[in-house]
Amino acid sequence: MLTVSLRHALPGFGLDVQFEAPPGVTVLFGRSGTGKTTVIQAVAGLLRPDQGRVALDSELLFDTTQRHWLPPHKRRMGYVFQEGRLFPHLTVRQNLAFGQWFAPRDAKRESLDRVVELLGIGPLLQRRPGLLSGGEKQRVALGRALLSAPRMILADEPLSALDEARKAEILPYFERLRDEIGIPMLYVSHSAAEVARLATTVVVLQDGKVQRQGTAAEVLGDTAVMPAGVRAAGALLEARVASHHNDGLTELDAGGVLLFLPQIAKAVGSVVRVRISAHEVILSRQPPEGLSALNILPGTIEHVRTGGGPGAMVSLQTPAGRVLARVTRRSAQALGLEAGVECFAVVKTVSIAPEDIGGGG
Amino acid sequence: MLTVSLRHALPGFGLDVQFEAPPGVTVLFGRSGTGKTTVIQAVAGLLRPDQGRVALDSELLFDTTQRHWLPPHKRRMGYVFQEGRLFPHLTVRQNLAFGQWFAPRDAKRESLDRVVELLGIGPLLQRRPGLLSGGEKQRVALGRALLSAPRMILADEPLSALDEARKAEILPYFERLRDEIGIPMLYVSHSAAEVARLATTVVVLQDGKVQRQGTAAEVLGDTAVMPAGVRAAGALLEARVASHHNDGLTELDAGGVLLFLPQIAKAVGSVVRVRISAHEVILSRQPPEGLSALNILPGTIEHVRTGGGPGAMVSLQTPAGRVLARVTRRSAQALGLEAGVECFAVVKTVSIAPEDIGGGG
Amino acid sequence: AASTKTALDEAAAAYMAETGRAAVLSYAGSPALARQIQLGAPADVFISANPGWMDVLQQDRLIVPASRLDLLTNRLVLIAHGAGAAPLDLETADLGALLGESRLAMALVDAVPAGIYGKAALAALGQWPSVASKTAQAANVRAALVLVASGEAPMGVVYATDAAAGSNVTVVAVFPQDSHPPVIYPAAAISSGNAAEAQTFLNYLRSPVARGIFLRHGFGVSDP
Amino acid sequence: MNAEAAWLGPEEWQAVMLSLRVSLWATLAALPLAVFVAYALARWQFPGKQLLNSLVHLPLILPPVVTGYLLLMVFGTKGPVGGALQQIGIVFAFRWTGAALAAGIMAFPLMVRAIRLSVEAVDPKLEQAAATLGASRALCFATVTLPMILPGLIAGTVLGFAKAMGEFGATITFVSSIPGQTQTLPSAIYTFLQVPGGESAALRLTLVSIAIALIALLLSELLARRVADRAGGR
Amino acid sequence: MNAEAAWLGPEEWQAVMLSLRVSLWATLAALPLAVFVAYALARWQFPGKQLLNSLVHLPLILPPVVTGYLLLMVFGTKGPVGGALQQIGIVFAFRWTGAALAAGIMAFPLMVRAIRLSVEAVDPKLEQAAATLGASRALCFATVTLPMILPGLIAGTVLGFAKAMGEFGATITFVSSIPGQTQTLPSAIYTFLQVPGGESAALRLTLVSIAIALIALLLSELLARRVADRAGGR
Ligand SMILES: Nc1ncnc2c1ncn2[C@@H]1O[C@H](COP(=O)(O)OP(=O)(O)OP(=O)(O)O)[C@@H](O)[C@H]1O
Ligand SMILES: Nc1ncnc2c1ncn2[C@@H]1O[C@H](COP(=O)(O)OP(=O)(O)OP(=O)(O)O)[C@@H](O)[C@H]1O
Ligand SMILES: [Mg+2]
Ligand SMILES: [Mg+2]
Repeated sequence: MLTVSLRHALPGFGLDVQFEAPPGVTVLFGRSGTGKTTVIQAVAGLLRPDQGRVALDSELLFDTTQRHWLPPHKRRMGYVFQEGRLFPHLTVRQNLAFGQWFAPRDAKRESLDRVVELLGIGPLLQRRPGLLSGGEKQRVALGRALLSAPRMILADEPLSALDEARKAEILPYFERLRDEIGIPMLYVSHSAAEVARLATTVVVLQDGKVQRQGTAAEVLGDTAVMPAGVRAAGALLEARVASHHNDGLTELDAGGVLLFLPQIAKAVGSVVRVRISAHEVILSRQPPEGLSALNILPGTIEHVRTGGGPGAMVSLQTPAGRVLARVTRRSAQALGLEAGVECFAVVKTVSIAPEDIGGGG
Repeated sequence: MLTVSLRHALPGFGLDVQFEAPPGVTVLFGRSGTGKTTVIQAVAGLLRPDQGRVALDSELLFDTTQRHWLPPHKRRMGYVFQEGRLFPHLTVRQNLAFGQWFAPRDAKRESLDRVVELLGIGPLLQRRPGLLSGGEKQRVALGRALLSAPRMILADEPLSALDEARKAEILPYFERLRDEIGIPMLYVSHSAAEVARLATTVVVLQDGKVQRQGTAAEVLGDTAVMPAGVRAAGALLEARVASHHNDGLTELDAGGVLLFLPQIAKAVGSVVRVRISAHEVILSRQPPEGLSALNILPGTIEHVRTGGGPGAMVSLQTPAGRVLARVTRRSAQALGLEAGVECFAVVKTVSIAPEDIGGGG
Repeated sequence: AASTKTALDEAAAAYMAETGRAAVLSYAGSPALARQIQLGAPADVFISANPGWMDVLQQDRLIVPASRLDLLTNRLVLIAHGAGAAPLDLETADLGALLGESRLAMALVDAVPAGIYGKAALAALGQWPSVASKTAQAANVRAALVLVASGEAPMGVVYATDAAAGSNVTVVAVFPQDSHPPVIYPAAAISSGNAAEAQTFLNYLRSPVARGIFLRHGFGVSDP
Repeated sequence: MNAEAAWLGPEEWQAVMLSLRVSLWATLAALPLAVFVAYALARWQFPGKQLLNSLVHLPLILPPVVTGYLLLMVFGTKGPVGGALQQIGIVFAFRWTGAALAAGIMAFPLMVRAIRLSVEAVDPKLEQAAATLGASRALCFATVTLPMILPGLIAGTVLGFAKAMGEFGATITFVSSIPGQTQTLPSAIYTFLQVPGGESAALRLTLVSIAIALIALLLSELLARRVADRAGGR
Repeated sequence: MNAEAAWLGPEEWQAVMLSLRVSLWATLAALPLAVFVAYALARWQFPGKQLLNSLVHLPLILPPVVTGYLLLMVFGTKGPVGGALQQIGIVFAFRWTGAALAAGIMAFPLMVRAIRLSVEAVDPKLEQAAATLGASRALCFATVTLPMILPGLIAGTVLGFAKAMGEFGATITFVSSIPGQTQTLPSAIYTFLQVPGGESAALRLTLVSIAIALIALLLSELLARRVADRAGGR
């Protein structure tokens, strides 16, 4: 576990954060300029904060009261920089190998070939970074960090320069890092989908302070804090893989409710989590029939929240867990949606995006 | 209109593209490393292609057969670089003003104050670029290009470093550039939402070649080419604002069909376009009742396409235009969906994301 | 002194041929050599173009006083640019007027022997007041010669040995010997050096063979 | 050093002021040319590039006395260039301007090298960005390249100035040593060192010379730091 | 130049070889120290930084003759340092090592300046990146900083070498001009210029000296271009 407590003043900007990052992925979420990179830099040892203490498990990285300071090269943090920072005088291959040169002999290592293949950078190995495209640079930077046998990954928006298809390919790799290798990560992201898929814990920063910290489910379900606004709100359900069907669908069991999703490459019995965006849920008072949507969750309305806008956020308790639905105020009135009312949540199978389905973290 | 015809060989990469960018926004779409930045650089005059010709309206920018070459500073292209390229020795304010120093006296200019406010960079004006966060840098770079009174904007993934909320704020600005100022744009993007909202024309690049070119509606509706995969597929409908309602909804008239959307800040009578993602459409054989979804479009199935996966893409001819719906093969069979069948498309009001609604381009 | 190089090299070669012993010669300006000796240079013999520096070493007891001798002498001449310049009478000519706007090339008049001697000679001849402000003072005689040879200065004061070999210059007058202190190149053995070796070499330099060599190069040799 | 010794005689003061004048002019006059040559060597490919490069380095390679002779041959009143310039009233021979020319030429390679290194360190991508914003080549240079090479420019200038202050061999050979005209500090120091007992005077002048150069050095460091601060913490 | 004139006498050859040896040793021995000092001046803040900086520049500021005398006083056999070193068998006075010392000291400021400019141009962010990848300070320097300052290193080395080849005033003052021991090319040229009729020999040696330095210059440019190519089109 990483415990972070920092206080640092920059001209025109003050940082004051405390949070704990339990094993798994902790996503730092927040608007541009709220101090995400600054926090990561302090953890990596590239910034010496005015006051604070950072510890990884039992090891103290620094503590200003004890005047303890571990220099960055002893911290073994795999830092993926927001701007790449590839070494211009080395080839891509040498950049990738750079961290390996200094890694302790006995550290667990990823194999170069595997990482190269995953990131699709095989054809670039002999090039110099100056000749790479934006996305190529970022992929190499990611590979370099992964190959340095780090004890922890610090990833500063690692995917933002990548196209959707590439993102979809790389995200599972981060999941595997989290689940199989069990390497802790501090991950900066703007994308609710990435948060939902990767985050064990979410720390929301605003103006240099922690605005909210909690599990991914808690934070994503809280419309008050989601900095990306209501569209990022949604529920996270845990489900077990029940069976795989011939027509390419996977059947999940979520607290007794059956859900159908596009094929998930997980063994029967394994636990996955599914993010259901609030704006993609349709509510119905009667069990709907003759619809192309395959997933119907019965439930009881916990509460209906309305704001100044045309929308209403309906929170529904279902056997699968809490589901959020964002509907118009008009519909909420027309259907008589209010606390205690029973109704059905309709979710299309294909509206659950692949990046919204992840292994349970 | 910009006409582009380029052929250029780089070690390990060959570019060979021809396309025309009619007035409005032409989005270059394609995976990482397919040559998008290379094309933009040639248009800007930063790369001298082996062969080719680029003309903006009646003015020839270069033509290798005529040995004509207009140097970059005479082209007046507002280039937003993928990596910022701010001048480190100038303050943010000086960076912003840089292009203004050299702009012709009589050029249409944006006001500094307006751009600063729009981009939310007021507090940064006295800073040096070295001290900005990643997103802040990109916003300043955007402002700098906008303020140089360009004849055309070349934007290389200008929004990818920005958070969702900031993106949502800046996108309308690009729309206004397109619609009100009428400045043509060549815009690189990975995001289908951005494409749908901004693009007049989409040019899809793959491995240095044009894979497909067409209007946004054509390309987004074509599942075969969308590089981001099926999730990016969707229909673009044109609609007129019919009325604004008290409860925050706007009523649109799309070929006689009424659509309800969250408030759109457009006058009654103006034309907007609405992107409806295929994966968010539910199909029903009977007119559905008792659902929270407000928009129901009747139509006739044109065709149903299935691939190897669990999904099927249903193309529906409605009075409002063609609507795409992505459903599971299982549902398609259960509901008996096939060409010629009449059915209803159900679309939630709130599932249409704000960035998917744009002024008609 | 560097200006004696050709002659001394020849003498050393003859010494080598005769005795089979090599003399290693290091040429530099007198002040540099004198200071090097003061600070422990491993030399046996010092030959200087400037008696003043020899006096300093003698005061510091760095040379063997008994071995000191005046090895060579030289004459001071007035040269002019060009091959066939007309001779000039130093007693009657008005050097200042002849120079006009141009300059008289000399070695540094307060620092380098040739300059010091030249200034004294011009003063004795009553010419100094009119040329004092028209001197171009070079770092050494050779540089002064170059200034005249190149035509940059129409006239200059140099040693006879330099003038003889200089192209594009003509000796237009020889300064009377009594108009300036004698131009003497003293030599002496260095006390910390090999005294016997030094004395042998010094003796050889006074031998008829060596004297012949020096005379051939235009130097005068003081009587033994 | 007692008070009397520290006091400089009028002729010595003259030498100090002259040296300052000569060095300042030499450096300032050489600077624009040095910037141009450094930029050309760093950024352009042209025939004769290596020749130019070699020519620039010559004064460093040659013994200063030889440089002085060459200057005399070329820029003397009888020389091809010097003769021509004399027609239009520019004379170097035996003038302080000649001393400045010699000092400038000796300082030139140092200035060019420092500036060239700085130019090479400027990312051409920034110049490209300026071009897309409408800056012509010359304006690009003035608004982006020049401000960014300031550290190298300062380093080159102070190196050049220091070299000019210390230059002696080429100067005395070219324009000899005329008090008030061409007798710079190093010439004066040399003169004192030629005569027995002149050491203390030489030391005095040496200290003055050191003081001047160190003040210039300190000023340049201060300036460079301000420039670096201006360019921000990267 | 006819064949006979081009031919160098044995003593002249000696001077050529000696100059090469002296300059090579001077440059190579000064290089590591120059890199260290340049790095320290570019990156660290420490008390006495300005003093060190001034000290480094001194040989540039002082007339070479003065530098030579100072060397003689400090490193001569009677000098404090020279005397101590003599105890352990290291002698500079009147040896070729002394000529190398003088040349090295004269070349030092030029080397430091060039290298320092290069160090200042290396983005510390890259060194930070190396640190997060596990490279200690020293390894960071060896794997990132050093390769990236190669252009400056080459420039500094060739400047230093050229200066060492041309150095004369300090050398002849410190170690005199002993054929085969301390008579370098510039000393030999100077001596020839002092004697009537020595001009043609001086010219010959000057040409040799120019040729050597220009070959070094060309090699360095080739090397620098290769290094730049390796670092790619940015
Ligand atoms: N050295 C500095 N001096 C002054 N202000 C600084 C400095 N470094 C960063 N800042 C400011 O601190 C704030 C936080 O910066 P930081 O880079 O941590 O933001 P961020 O959350 O990573 O933003 P983004 O998502 O845009 O990358 C920004 O407003 C930035 O301008
Ligand atoms: N100077 C060069 N030499 C060799 N290859 C180059 C050079 N410049 C670019 N490339 C290669 O050309 C291809 C296209 O590059 P480009 O920058 O245009 O891609 P892109 O479409 O902008 O990608 P991204 O979305 O990742 O920014 C890439 O594979 C890149 O590595
Ligand atoms: Mg950041
Ligand atoms: Mg690109």
